[in-house]
Amino acid sequence: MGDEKKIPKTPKLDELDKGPWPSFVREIKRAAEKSPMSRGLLGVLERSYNEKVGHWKHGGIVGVRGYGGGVIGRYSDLPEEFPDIAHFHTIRVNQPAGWFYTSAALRTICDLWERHGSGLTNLHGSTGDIILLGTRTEELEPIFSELTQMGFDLGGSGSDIRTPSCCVGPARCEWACYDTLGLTYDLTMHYQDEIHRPAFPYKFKFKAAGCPNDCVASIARADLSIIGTWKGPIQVDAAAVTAYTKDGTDIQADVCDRCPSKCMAWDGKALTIANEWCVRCMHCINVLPTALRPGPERGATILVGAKAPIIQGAMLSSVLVPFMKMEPPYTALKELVGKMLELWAEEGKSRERIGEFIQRVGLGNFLEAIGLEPLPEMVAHPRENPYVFYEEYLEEEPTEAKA
Amino acid sequence: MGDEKKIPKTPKLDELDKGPWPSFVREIKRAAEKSPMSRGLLGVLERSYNEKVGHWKHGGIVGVRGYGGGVIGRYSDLPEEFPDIAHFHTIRVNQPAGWFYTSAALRTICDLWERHGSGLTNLHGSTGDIILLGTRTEELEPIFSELTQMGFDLGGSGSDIRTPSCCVGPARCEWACYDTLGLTYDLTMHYQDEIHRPAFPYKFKFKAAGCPNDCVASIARADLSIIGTWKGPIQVDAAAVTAYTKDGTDIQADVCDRCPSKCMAWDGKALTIANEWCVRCMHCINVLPTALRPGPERGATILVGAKAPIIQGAMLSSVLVPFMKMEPPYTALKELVGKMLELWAEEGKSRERIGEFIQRVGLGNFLEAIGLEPLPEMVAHPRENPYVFYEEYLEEEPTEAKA
Amino acid sequence: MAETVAQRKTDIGPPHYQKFLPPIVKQNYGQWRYHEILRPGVMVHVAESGDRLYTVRAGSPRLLSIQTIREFCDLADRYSGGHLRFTSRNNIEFLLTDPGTIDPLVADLNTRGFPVGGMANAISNMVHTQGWVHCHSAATDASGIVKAVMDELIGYFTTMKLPAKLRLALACCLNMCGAVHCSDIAILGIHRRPPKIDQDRLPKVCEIPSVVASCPTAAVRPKRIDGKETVEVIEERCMFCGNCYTVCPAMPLADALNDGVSIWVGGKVSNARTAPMFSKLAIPYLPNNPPRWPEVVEAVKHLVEVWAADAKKYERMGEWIQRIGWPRFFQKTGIPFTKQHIDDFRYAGLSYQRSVHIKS
Amino acid sequence: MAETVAQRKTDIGPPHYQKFLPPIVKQNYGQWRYHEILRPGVMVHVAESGDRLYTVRAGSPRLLSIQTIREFCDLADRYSGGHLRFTSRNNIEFLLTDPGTIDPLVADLNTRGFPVGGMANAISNMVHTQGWVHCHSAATDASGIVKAVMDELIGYFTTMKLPAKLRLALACCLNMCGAVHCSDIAILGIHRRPPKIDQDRLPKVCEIPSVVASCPTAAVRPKRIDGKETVEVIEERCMFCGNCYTVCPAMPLADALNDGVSIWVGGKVSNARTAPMFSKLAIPYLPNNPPRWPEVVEAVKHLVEVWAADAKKYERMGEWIQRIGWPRFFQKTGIPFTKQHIDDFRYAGLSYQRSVHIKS
Ligand code: SRM
Ligand code: SRM
Ligand code: SRM
Ligand code: SRM
Ligand code: SF4
Ligand code: SF4
Ligand code: SF4
Ligand code: SF4
Ligand code: SF4
Ligand code: SF4
Ligand code: SF4
Ligand code: SF4
Repeated sequence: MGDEKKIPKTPKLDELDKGPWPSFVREIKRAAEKSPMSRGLLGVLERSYNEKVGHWKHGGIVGVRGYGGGVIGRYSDLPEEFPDIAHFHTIRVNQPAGWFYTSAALRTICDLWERHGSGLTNLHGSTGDIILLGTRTEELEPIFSELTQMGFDLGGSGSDIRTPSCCVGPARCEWACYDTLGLTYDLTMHYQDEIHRPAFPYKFKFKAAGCPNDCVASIARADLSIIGTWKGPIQVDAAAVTAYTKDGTDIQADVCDRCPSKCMAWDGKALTIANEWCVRCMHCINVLPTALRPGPERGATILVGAKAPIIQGAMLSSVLVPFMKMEPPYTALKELVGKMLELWAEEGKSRERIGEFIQRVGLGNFLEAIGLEPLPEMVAHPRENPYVFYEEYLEEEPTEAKA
Repeated sequence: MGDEKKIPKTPKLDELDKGPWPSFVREIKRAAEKSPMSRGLLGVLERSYNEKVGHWKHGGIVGVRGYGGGVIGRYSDLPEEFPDIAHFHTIRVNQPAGWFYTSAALRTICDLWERHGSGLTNLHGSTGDIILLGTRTEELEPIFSELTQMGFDLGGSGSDIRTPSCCVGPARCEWACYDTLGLTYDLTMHYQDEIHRPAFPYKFKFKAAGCPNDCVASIARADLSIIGTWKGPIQVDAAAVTAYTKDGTDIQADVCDRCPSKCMAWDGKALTIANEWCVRCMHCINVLPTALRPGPERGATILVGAKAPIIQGAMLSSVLVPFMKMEPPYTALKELVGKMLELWAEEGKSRERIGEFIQRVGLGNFLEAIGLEPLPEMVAHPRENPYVFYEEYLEEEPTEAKA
Repeated sequence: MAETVAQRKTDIGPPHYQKFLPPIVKQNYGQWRYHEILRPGVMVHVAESGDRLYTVRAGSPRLLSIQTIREFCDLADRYSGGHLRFTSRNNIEFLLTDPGTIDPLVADLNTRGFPVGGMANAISNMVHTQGWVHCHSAATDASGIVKAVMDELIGYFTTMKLPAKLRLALACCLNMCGAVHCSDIAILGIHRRPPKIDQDRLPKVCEIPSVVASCPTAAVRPKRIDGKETVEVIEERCMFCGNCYTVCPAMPLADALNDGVSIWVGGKVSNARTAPMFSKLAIPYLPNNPPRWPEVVEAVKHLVEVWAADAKKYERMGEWIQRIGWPRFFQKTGIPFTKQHIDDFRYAGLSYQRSVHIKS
Repeated sequence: MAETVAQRKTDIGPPHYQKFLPPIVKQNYGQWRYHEILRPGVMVHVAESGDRLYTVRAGSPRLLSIQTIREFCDLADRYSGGHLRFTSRNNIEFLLTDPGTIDPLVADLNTRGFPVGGMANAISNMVHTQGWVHCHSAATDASGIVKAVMDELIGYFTTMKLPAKLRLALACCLNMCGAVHCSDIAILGIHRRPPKIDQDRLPKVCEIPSVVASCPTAAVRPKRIDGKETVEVIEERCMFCGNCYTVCPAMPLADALNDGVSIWVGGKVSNARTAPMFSKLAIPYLPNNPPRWPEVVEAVKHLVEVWAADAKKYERMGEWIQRIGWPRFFQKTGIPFTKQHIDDFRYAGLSYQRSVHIKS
């Protein structure tokens, strides 16, 4: 039958078309109804399932004119056998901040991808982009021009600034300490050139979380993590606290005992918070959302340097600015980032993320170079080793110092 | 006056002859009454106080016949000016375990040192030796033969096993979980050759503490730290606990709240300990010494690798054997140490302490080489990085492994 | 040509998010007062204005066909005025203003095979990567394992019975695309055989100094073979990170016999209670056993169950292990502790147990 | 000659400790039941047998003349049956069986200038090293600073009014002889000028490869000067550790203008409550100002006082700082936080603040 010829037999993959969780195999099969490329994918993937290895070749530089990033080139290592997926490039499309869509907008993307690609996507990629999964080199320019007509643009790839992303923030969350969507959009627009034209030693990612819950995992995977926080006392609605106790919440065990700084006291009636000891971890607020709220003076902590393990082991971002007001046009943040990028672009080694760069040159030297005062808030503790550098020393004349 | 000629003028040092804390300057002056060498020391030290630099030359290999350690050679860099201390060698004498003495024994040492040295000592050196401070090369052999006649022997220096030392332990402490003095004496005798004849990549220190209070700082400064501990429940004398509350001890705040594993509960009458969670930190026992005692099954935790910062930064010892019975003839411990020393002697680099060696080759490989099973007790946590070595891999024939 | 350039739009950035916000969100932007989780996958956010926004969250395979996306669009048109969003863990969310539409939407989603849940103390969608579907670097497939694991754990997605949130993630190689290194349970594809060098191709396509520099353990050394400048790999020094391959296509690591996955536990990202933590190695190696990776599924399920049974309320995996200690973690899970668990990389010395506070 | 060798005893080891134990200790060895601190410097240990052993502890300068040791011997003969011991912090202890002898002994010690104390929540004797008295490596004197500091702090030695024990230590160079790296407050002699190479001597007395290998920061490089193989020091890379000097006498670091001391805080050794901790840098540099080092004395005293006033019962210096956080430590002590405080050595990355849990 014609159908059988078109959709390859995939007994291994078919096993994954079963079961309660929505199946990616079903998705590929759906796409395969229309796209030869997706049919090819079924074939090659079934083969990988049999052989236990992938069948994609390493890299390949393809892209759209004038841009250096946004497309991941991908070629099959079995082009004769699977000619439909000889090319299988990915387009990274910069998502709207907060991943909100109208059905209309999403449909235009689907239509475009029906015309020019495999009909497969990722919503979304780990960095946050809309991933259009699988097309041919000659489709890239047409895709790009249609995409921009629709008001979308490419995201990052390679050694550029990557698509910034953020948690849902003030759009739907009561805890957002600043406008994560506003900042993300603003930064994305501000760095259009740097997103599209790789000019750095390596990739650079921004992620914006509205509060310390960090729902966008920024501290683990953004070179610049902007995490909302507050100053001053947590706002308490005493009546609402009492209401919780009636719901069976054990304020002592569930809230006070779990507070990392043990700064909360509950006498069975009232909750007292020694706010000067609070480290703004969010736990008590998370547990008592109708009763507690972050303090009224809001802003963000700016952290730098997270990344995956290659080469020196994974890193978490670390504090650079303990508290910064976050209001448009975000001048202080942009100035700070500007200095950091400039320094790193100039002195970073190839494939050295900014976190690794800071560790190589020393955080103290880095701060000096970008003009930030060292603060104890930046460290978990001062140095334990006595290997302190001094740039100058006194020569025989006690008053004169050697450079 | 004769006196003035003999004892140099030391206006700077004289300042330190004043004040309530016993003065080392007074000690040097006392020694200077009899010893020209100590008079010389006063002179050169006053000069150092004026110039703010020391006046000792680097090293100098001197020693007694057949021994490679035990003497620190020291020469003045101003021998013409201070001929009496042109030589100023130190003798390290192995202390009796626990630093107990009879006045008779101490007097014999004083007499010897009056005959052959500066009359100055340190009781004791940081490693634990009796330090006889300052003599001339030609005195070394006579000192050694008189010393051994008196029943004393030299301690370690250079790349040998250093003088083991221990806390007062069962001699005067109710918390000793094994015989620290017995073990220290036994190890010292067992390793006589290795103490006196340097044959290792670097120094190796033993320190024996009777319980986790570690009154001999073994975890910070011994290549092999033997720290007493116990198994099973802490022994509680309930009446004695109650007695403490009458003395004003706040059991909840002072004991329970400070327990690191929060495994103690106090209901105002009885103290309950969830012993399976106790990490044997000693705190509760320290606070309630008449009421609580370590569990009855006693032994020690064996830890390895502490050292001062040079080169890779200071290290604390880490767990090698979580619990070992400590009874003469300490066969298990000696066998373990024997394997470690052999491996390190063979594969350690020059000036590489065993702790650094372990970090270089990897604790896992080290354990394998000495025949110890890896245990989770040895680590604070398993690895965080994915850089796992496998010594072999499968080749095309699935059953055959490459060496 | 000049014409085309002129017409061509560049650097326009993404659409402004405001275009896509539902009216209720625009009106109450930054003015939310509190939220309540109503039942698995359904929550309400109440604004200062009193407005109530209902969110229904459904699981998604992330790898979506345009057909399915259009199906979501249909649902949005029907129930939420055409508005929808995706979460940072790739779930899909419908934003409703009429509570009466919740039940029909949930029913509709369930009928179409999209489970509603992933909220509060649940297992949410699994962050994952490309695997054999798209990446050259993969040591395992991504979507396949995720599907197999979630089929087994879906009961924890559609309920809220766990002690705390449990975040699963998968990455198909050590590049770790996603926050795998900070997950409650992470599945990580690993190679275990040193790169096989294509000596013909290498001198043509790779820059020798970069390749040599790429290796964290200095296993790659320059070498002259048959008169050509190329490299060799000191196999004992290789720990299969794949960084040489990233910079040099002639050094592939994928190997059917040796590739597989490792399991990591106890990471977290949030600052709630404890500081963010890295995941730690639990199981060094499990085989690639497609299509359903039964060993991996079993291992993950077991870890979830042991944790769920033993952890206290609000104790994330890593917080639970912190309390009980690693020796008991290994006892309770029955996982053998091996040489591979002991760190021997850069910070190894700090991972040793440097006190006698032993929980065993 | 053969004769002498035959007569000469070697490898006899130290005297057996049992020879020196007082009878009460021998009889109750390992059979102690509990102890009580009776007053500063005086405690009693009660044996299962009911025997009571009284210990009187007195401060000592450690650097002792034989005259003073004989004086101690006289006291021991008079009060404790000729028995005495020294502690791991170089105090001297008299072991009494008759409680009636305590007062006379204490009075006798005080008259002779030996303070009784150093027990329980007190400052005990300061562990220290050789300094200008004996070592070639010293960046400062040891005994002099100890004397100056203890003169100021003696009131904390003879009382028990501190929140917890406070352990002071001093080392005169980075070799850190003593547990300086784990002390509540440590004073550390530091050089701050790169080694001055004696180019004539170096080729004769030093092994070039060892010297080059000795440098943790690779600041020492082999160099040919005037036809001789010698080394040079890249000064910007030198952090004055002195390890090159340890292996090569022709590279001295001592320098009157630049040497001085640094102050470190928050270390501990015991496992009581918290695990052992390293000391951390508090004050990067204070000048050598003999004979009384007023800046150092002032700084140490200030640290003790700020801690004593603010710490809770049983909070060692490091535990106190853990509770209040480093930002407040610097606020409360008024010590400026500088670039030097930020680690830039091997484990630097782990010392950064990697969460938003900020105590400030
Ligand atoms: C598509 C995506 C995975 C996904 O399925 O979601 C992805 C895919 C690739 N990543 Fe990634 N990374 C993706 C998010 C991440 C993240 C997560 C994030 O951004 O939040 C990380 C961890 C965070 C970080 O940046 O460190 C990540 C860390 C890496 C690394 C390791 C970088 C490092 O410094 O350690 C590499 C290797 C490299 O850069 O050469 C890498 C490299 C790659 C490459 C380009 C493979 C390569 O070696 O050239 C992959 C292309 C796969 C393909 O064929 O499509 N990818 N990569 C993600 C991007 C989608 C998007 O734009 O939204
Ligand atoms: C005398 C003593 C200091 C004191 O006043 O008490 C001492 C004095 C010296 N030590 Fe030490 N160390 C002394 C205990 C220590 C300790 C503490 C301990 O043993 O508990 C340590 C720290 C623990 C450790 O072993 O790491 C210590 C760590 C060092 C180091 C650094 C070793 C390292 O691996 O980091 C060196 C440098 C070296 O070995 O080259 C060193 C070197 C030296 C030398 C030999 C100087 C040198 O570079 O050659 C000093 C001779 C001084 C002199 O002129 O008398 N000394 N040294 C201590 C020995 C007395 C005794 O035998 O009882
Ligand atoms: C929708 C989403 C943000 C977005 O922009 O997409 C989101 C939304 C909310 N998060 Fe989150 N979080 C979201 C990803 C995250 C992440 C990131 C991740 O998982 O990769 C984290 C960090 C996870 C970690 O630590 O590893 C995260 C850690 C939290 C926490 C802290 C939980 C903890 O105890 O550690 C809370 C507080 C709570 O649930 O009590 C929280 C609370 C919330 C609240 C209650 C906030 C609010 O008031 O609206 C939201 C609903 C909770 C829920 O789903 O249970 N959210 N949340 C993300 C949903 C992902 C999903 O589909 O499951
Ligand atoms: C005599 C001595 C052992 C020896 O063999 O010489 C000793 C003897 C006792 N120690 Fe100690 N400790 C001695 C050095 C140490 C050291 C080592 C050091 O200071 O370098 C430590 C580790 C210090 C550290 O952590 O930095 C030490 C940490 C302890 C602790 C734990 C204190 C804490 O809370 O951290 C206790 C328990 C207590 O005091 O409650 C303790 C308790 C005791 C007891 C009560 C044990 C007993 O029942 O006899 C003894 C009298 C206490 C006192 O002096 O307050 N001993 N003790 C040492 C006296 C030194 C001195 O002259 O001051
Ligand atoms: S990070 Fe905070 S503000 Fe953002 S969605 Fe999560 S809980 Fe809300
Ligand atoms: S936010 Fe965290 S630290 Fe602050 S009071 Fe609440 S639980 Fe405690
Ligand atoms: S270490 Fe323990 S056994 Fe030894 S003296 Fe100190 S408290 Fe007693
Ligand atoms: S010894 Fe320490 S851990 Fe054990 S019960 Fe006592 S205070 Fe707690
Ligand atoms: S984790 Fe590795 S294999 Fe998977 S998508 Fe990222 S780079 Fe490719
Ligand atoms: S895989 Fe990693 S460790 Fe092995 S040779 Fe390549 S870069 Fe080096
Ligand atoms: S600390 Fe340095 S200067 Fe002081 S005795 Fe030890 S080696 Fe010598
Ligand atoms: S003092 Fe230390 S850092 Fe400086 S050159 Fe010598 S070994 Fe290197």
